[in-house]
Amino acid sequence: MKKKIAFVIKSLPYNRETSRLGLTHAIASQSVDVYLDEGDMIEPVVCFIGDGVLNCLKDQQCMKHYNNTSMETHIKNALLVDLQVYICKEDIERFGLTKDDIVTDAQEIGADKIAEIVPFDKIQGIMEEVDHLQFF
Amino acid sequence: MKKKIAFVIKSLPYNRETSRLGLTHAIASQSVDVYLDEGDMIEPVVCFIGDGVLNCLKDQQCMKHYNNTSMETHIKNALLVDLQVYICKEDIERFGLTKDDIVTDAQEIGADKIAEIVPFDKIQGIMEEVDHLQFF
Amino acid sequence: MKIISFLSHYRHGADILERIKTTKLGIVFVGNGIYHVGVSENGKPSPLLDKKDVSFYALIDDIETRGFKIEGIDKRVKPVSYEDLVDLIFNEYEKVIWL
Amino acid sequence: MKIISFLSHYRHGADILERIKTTKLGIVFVGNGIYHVGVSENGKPSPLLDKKDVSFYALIDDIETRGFKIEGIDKRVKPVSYEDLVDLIFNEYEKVIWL
Amino acid sequence: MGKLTIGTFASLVGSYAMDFAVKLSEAAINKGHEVDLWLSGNATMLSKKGQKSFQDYSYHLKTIEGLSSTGRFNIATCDACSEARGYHKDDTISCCKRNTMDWYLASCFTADRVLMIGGD
Amino acid sequence: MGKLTIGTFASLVGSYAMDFAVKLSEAAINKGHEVDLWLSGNATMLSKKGQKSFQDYSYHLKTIEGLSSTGRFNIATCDACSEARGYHKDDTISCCKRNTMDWYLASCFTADRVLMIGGD
Repeated sequence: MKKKIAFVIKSLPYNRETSRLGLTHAIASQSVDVYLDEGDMIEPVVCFIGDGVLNCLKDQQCMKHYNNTSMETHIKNALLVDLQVYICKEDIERFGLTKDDIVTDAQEIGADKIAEIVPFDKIQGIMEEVDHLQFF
Repeated sequence: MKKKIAFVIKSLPYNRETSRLGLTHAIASQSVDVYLDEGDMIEPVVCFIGDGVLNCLKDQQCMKHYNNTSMETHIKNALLVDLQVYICKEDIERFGLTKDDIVTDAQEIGADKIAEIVPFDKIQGIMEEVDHLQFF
Repeated sequence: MKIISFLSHYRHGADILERIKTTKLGIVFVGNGIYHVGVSENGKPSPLLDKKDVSFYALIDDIETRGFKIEGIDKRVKPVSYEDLVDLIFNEYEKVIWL
Repeated sequence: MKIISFLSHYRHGADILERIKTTKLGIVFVGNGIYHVGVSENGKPSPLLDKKDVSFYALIDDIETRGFKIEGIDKRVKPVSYEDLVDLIFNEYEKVIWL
Repeated sequence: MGKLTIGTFASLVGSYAMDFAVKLSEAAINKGHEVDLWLSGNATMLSKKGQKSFQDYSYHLKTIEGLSSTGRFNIATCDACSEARGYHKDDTISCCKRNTMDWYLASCFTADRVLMIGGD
Repeated sequence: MGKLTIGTFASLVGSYAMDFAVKLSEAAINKGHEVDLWLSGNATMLSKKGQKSFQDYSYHLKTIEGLSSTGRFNIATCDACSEARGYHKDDTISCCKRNTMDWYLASCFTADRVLMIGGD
């Protein structure tokens, strides 16, 4: 059996652990098999909406200044393990950002997966379709 | 020598430790003498402004439900040790509250001091006059 | 989609509820979300309470913790206990979110 | 009263600055306050930057941490280092607050 | 009867979100449901041994032990989040497991309802 | 040269307010000033022995030890706030004192500048 879980990240990065924990919990789905029966699986979907899309800015230099993994790197790690990542188009536009400002791939670390910038309606559809919904 | 310190509480109670720590730090001024030279002293002033005035509502039942001291009780303790407490009149009114809704005395535990509801201008004056200003 | 949503802040968190489409929506005021039902600002109750087709609840423990009386909160809102919340979560809604 | 004020949030904290009267006011954007100088929302820069007679600063480490370039931030704002902040605190202002 | 999985990363003191998580767990257990409670981030503070009960601070140890004794309540804390804060295995209250985050996801798999309670 | 007193109750991880407090202290010390750093509330987490350094988490132990060695940096943590969280005296990093809140007020008395950094 497959269960779908959406990790919806609506919080700004960096003044809480919130958005980072959203991603690390989603990524943990990659090793959940040890706890599940043969054939059972969890399919995580990560969605960035509202202020949460600011987690997806390129060139975050958190490691340089604070010796911490940036949210950019966490998103790349999520793509590397083939997580489905959606970023809300309307919110990107509201902040005057374009696709070029946003992390959508992690080819340099060998990830095939691409983060998709999609209308909120698509994210609404995902929220309806999943078994469990978690907001971060 | 006397140094005046204002503890300005602008945060709502209960979803952070913020406002409680403002009061407990102010109350700690009562035992600071051990660290100071003879004749030196700290005079604390506590001011509630903005959303912070909601710390001053009467009948907070935090002990009944969460087994924690309420902000109401902390304010009474501050009055008991003769701290000067000011509450912003404009903010009280903005929330549709009156003097009757607000903790202004702690006679039942033997406090002589009264918390005063004052215009913001008065609090502005205190902020100007003190040596150090701390926001909570 | 039947969602029960916990709102634990007064000054933020509610905007997302304007965007999600639901077939059934419950909003539970908990923590400092209680100020939405306890105070009016500049004479106006929280605009959140004008939202149509929503069931509003407020946690009794958190109402009283903040110095409000159960009978004093906005009439559109139903006071509930932790026990009531368990029933709402399991019986009335399918997805549960915390804002 | 000469106040240097650190603003560490994007969505709240700034309202208090509208009320305090100062003879000299510095606002330092730190932490998530950086979004005030890094992004425009609906095409408009943060209204906070329209405040008159204020010196605006933004912490370089926090600008870059969030993915912005120093040369890309609003022109009314001076990028500063932690070392600069120490000098501002001791030499330019008398009282220091964190919002 | 159903199973409720609660995740939280709220700190022990201050936000009352942890108090909410514990009281909701208690109410669900009392109604006969199963509850899994997952602690990550600052919520790992709840798993720290040796907390003292003061009236200014939330204190849940006795409640949690009581819930565990029903056999229908599991509590686990994130191992890495704990280590980063200096809480080692031998410093964890006895009713609380230490696991990686996939424990929580597995718990979600079998849960009827999931509530992730955000930070402070 | 002056004296800066910094108080904070931000938690170790997540808000970066603690990182700010430590980096500001470091910059002030490097410029020849004195700094007192006071930890209360969740900020007492900084004083906990045995924290591990991971890339996802803030880690300041080495910096603090270096600052202390200058003789111009004092760091103290709130005793009651620590006990409530289960951090006992023998679990406190060696460069950090444990005091009641009046230590902080006394530090403010002799400070040229005071900055109280709020919670997370």
